[in-house]
Amino acid sequence: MARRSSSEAIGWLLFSAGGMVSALLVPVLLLLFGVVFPLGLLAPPEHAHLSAVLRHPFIRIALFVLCMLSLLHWAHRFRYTLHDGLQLKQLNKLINLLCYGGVVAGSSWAAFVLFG
Amino acid sequence: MPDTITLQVARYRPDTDAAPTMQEYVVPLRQEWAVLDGLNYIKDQLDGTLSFRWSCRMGICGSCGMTVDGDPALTCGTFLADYAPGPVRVEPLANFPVIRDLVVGIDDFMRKLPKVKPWLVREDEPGVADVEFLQTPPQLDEYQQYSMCINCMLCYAACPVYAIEPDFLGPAAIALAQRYNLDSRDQGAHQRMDVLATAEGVWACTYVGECTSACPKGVDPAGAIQRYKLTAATRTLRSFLPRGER
Amino acid sequence: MSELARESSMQRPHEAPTQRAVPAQVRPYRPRVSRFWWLRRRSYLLFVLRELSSVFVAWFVVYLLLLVDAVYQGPDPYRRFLEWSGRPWVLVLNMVALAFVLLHAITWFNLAPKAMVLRMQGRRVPARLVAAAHFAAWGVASGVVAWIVLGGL
Amino acid sequence: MTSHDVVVVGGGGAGLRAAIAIVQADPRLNVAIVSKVYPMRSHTVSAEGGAAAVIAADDSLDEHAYDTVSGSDWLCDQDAVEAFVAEAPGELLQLEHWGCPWSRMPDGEVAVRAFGGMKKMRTWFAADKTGFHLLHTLFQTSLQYEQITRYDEWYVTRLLVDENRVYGVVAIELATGRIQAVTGRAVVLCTGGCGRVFPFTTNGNIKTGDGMALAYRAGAPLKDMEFIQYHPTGLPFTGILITEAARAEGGWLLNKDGYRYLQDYDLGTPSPTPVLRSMELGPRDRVSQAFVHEQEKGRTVDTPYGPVVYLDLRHLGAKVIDTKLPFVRELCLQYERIDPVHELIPVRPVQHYMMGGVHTDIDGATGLPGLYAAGEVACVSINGANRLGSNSLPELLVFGRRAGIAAAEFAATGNTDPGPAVRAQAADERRRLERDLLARRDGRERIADIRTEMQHTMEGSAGIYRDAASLVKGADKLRELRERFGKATVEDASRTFNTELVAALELEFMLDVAETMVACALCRQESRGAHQRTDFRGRDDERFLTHSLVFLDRAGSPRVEYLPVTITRWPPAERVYGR
Ligand SMILES: Cc1cc2nc3c(=O)[nH]c(=O)nc-3n(C[C@H](O)[C@H](O)[C@H](O)COP(=O)(O)OP(=O)(O)OC[C@H]3O[C@@H](n4cnc5c(N)ncnc54)[C@H](O)[C@@H]3O)c2cc1C
Ligand code: SF4
Ligand code: F3S
Ligand code: FES
Repeated sequence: MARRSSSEAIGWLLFSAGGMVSALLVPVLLLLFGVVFPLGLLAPPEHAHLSAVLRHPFIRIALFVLCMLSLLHWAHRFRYTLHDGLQLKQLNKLINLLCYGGVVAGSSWAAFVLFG
Repeated sequence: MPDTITLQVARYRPDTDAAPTMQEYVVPLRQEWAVLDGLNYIKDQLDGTLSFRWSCRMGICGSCGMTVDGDPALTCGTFLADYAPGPVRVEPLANFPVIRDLVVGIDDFMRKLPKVKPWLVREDEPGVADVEFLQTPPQLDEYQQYSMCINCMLCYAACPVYAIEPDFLGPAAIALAQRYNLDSRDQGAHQRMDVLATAEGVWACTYVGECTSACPKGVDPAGAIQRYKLTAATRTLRSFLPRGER
Repeated sequence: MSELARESSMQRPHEAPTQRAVPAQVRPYRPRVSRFWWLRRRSYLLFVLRELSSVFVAWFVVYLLLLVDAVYQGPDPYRRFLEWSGRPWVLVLNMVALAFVLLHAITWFNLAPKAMVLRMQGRRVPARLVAAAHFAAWGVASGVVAWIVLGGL
Repeated sequence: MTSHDVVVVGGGGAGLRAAIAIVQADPRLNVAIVSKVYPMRSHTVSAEGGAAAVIAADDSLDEHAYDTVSGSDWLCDQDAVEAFVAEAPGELLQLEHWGCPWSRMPDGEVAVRAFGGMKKMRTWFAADKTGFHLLHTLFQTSLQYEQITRYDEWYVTRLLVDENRVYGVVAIELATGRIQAVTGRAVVLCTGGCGRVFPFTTNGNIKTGDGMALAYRAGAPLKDMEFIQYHPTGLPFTGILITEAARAEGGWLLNKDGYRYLQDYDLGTPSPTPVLRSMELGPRDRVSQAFVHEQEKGRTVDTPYGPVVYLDLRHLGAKVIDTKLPFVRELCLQYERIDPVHELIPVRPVQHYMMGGVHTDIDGATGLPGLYAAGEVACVSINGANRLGSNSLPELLVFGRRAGIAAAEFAATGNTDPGPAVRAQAADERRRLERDLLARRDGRERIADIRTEMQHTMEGSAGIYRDAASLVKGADKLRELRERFGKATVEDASRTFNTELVAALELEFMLDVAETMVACALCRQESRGAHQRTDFRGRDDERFLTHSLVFLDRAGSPRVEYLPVTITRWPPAERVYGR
């Protein structure tokens, strides 16, 4: 039996935090920007308004956290899905690299977009 | 209701068979007959060579777990009439090696069980007992649900993670560890942590939740595991704090 | 006699005896797990779909960043983004994503009380109440976001 | 051959308690637990109601002793009863310290409930799954002792005896079919009861009297085998027990007219709330006998599975039922599809417990040096002619521990290890099993048919009421069945988990046990407790205030002798309930 694993614990905490914020915020954002506006059910917000909102430092930070945690949430679940669902145990290292590499890349991009 | 029903029973005789085969038997269909009664009818009247385990036939000894029409179930508490007109498939529990016919090997669980120290740990060995440790009904309530496990192994048969990751401690063993962790009389939670908070312990579980659906005794091992994840994670966080603030 | 003697070797304590010498006739059958085990039961399939919802969460992050980037770039890029988002394939993708994200949110809020055991005045708060509180929080958060986006701020 | 210091046969409550006692008494000893099922499958698991021990402030050891003695119709040994009541509270507290989830009072102290035949509330309970919790607590506690080696799913077929001393057992490892000796300097038999000798029983499939037959064949006598307990409230068809706690919490027994019929049988007068030692809280023998009289008067209800009366819990309400009797509700809903909160539960008497068993002294020692017994397999005796509900669980703890300690002492001082004669016996036994049973495919009789006939024979001749004619007929039939067993076939030739072979061996054991029951019942020409002879009504202390001891004689038939009952402080008197 392996020893106590603190990396698993941290991974799980971040996964949970990501699951929570994405569950709270993603549905409504996706509903609005992905479905309602494109379908023309409601008029999309004016550029000026949206731009003002997005330049608010608090919103920038919130969005960054949302992006990073959501990606961590994805990485954790996707890793297990590949591992258990497709039984790609042998590729464990590669899968981890792919998933958490994705998190780093995605978060950097988010930082670049939001603060760059 | 017809008066007979067909049971399709998995047979595996290691001396002659390379893999299990299915054999059909027709048994009487009666309102009060459990699947186990059908199997006993086969054993007593039709084919003495069929092997399966059972004892209490009241859902408490945990020995008669099998796969009935694809679902893990206690055969003494699963009724033929609910499957009429049949046929009913009866197979050994999934995820375990099949020793013979409907008998599976549960050595793996029996080896894992002592690892989680499922007994009351006291740092202050109280010697001879002359008064009880007090425990109020709400304190009893804290762990009672997890103490209801009859070790029937249905949850292991239902858990895909156990199928894929045989080192996984598994739902019942973790629920039993929680049973003691949450007992107000126990002082061994930190010892159990070394086994539970590992990649083969709670972290292996991806919350499929099927263990809880399969459990005939309402133990809710999925909940036990989930709860322990939070406990283990917060402990880990706290261990990063400087000493004294833990 | 000789066989008896052979068996009399000492054993290690505390180990199920069946692990010791196992005669040849025991050949347990070990079923293999199919790579497609998750198709075997509806509940397994639902589980895999739940896990796959995370892919759509990730897709949303990408979509969001494209949107934010467009807004920062100015009104024109923003307009182009809106046009692009109306393309059928993007729209369909987002609808599917929405379905998955809803699946994620609902399963998540139902599951949350499992890990959390809250107590109020010494009594355990019923799991259903904890779940209901989560759903309420979801409603409030969604309302606030919509309000901000739609011009409240 | 594997060897240990002490071999415990059976992983039920008694066996586990004994094993723990041995390693605690002497940590150097190495103990084997050989059990035909995984320990947590043992039938102790199904005990529901509770375990009696004096703890309440208004209670006393003397009262527990008196209830037990009068409940036994004065056939118990009073020195054993005194030791039993004195040690029972400590044992239940010990269980508490090992984690048993006893039900509690609001202040955190252990709660007690009323039980049949008891004058005070002294039955500890863990909801209505007491045996389950007790067994799992013991099993899980035993896991921490490295000195205990378990042989799970090993079926013991014979005791190894050399020069009148027991040296271990021969067993079949079910998973492999390997036949092997497990030797030790002492053996503790804890194989439980023998309810499967009867057709309608609360006992699980494993309760086939193996240990009684093993001891009997090895030369140790069995005691009081005519005393067989019927429990008044079993579910028809399955025989699933509805615990006496249902009546202790206030349940009523009603006949087909809705009348609380126990008032007609000198068990007191009805009152809305339960009164100790009265009406529904009378002892099991009397309550079961009352059913037979009701049946004769045509006041029971006929069902496809025999006549029934009703147990009425409706007035208790859902709350009491769900907190005190959740398992009763679960069992009724699942197996009878009725809800006791709103409906009457059909019940009938069902074979439940064996008062008799391997004759032992107060330390579990049998007449054979090196052989000990405890639990339902043994007869110490504290149960005499009728066991009181909730006395059995503490009995297996108290005497499991005592037997364990005695065996540990014997093993530590008993110098000799098994010699060549023992090895030869083991080889013999292996040959017998291989030749006689595994290779027997040409017979014409089915094991199951013989077993069914035996069960019905026993019900007909040695049920709640017996007489000389029915017993003689039963004895003849058993002889015939034994002959037919010689011609029975074992279709299954496999070595791997051959349950048909096990069934054959169990049947052979049960035939032995059945014969001793009938022989003892025939010899006892009186009515006492659970032994009711229609041709000898009334207790006869002059002739029969004695235990029956039954030996296997050279010709292979039972020979009955008598042994005086030990009386210390309670001279024989009338049993009075409800007055
Ligand atoms: C339904 C029910 C309810 C009851 N309720 C109560 C109650 O409320 N209160 C109370 O005090 N009593 C109650 N009793 C009685 C009590 O439960 C039993 O008398 C007691 O549990 C017997 O325990 P035991 O350890 O002697 O035997 P068991 O628990 O039956 O164990 C026997 C052990 O011996 C092993 N064994 C048997 N034969 C062999 C063999 N040939 N080879 C190897 N191993 C063998 C078995 O594997 C098993 O491990 C109840 C009984 C029943 C049936
Ligand atoms: S948790 Fe439930 S399903 Fe699993 S072994 Fe225990 S009782 Fe059986
Ligand atoms: S089914 Fe398995 S994955 Fe976890 S929640 Fe239950 S143990
Ligand atoms: S036979 Fe005991 S649980 Fe089914």
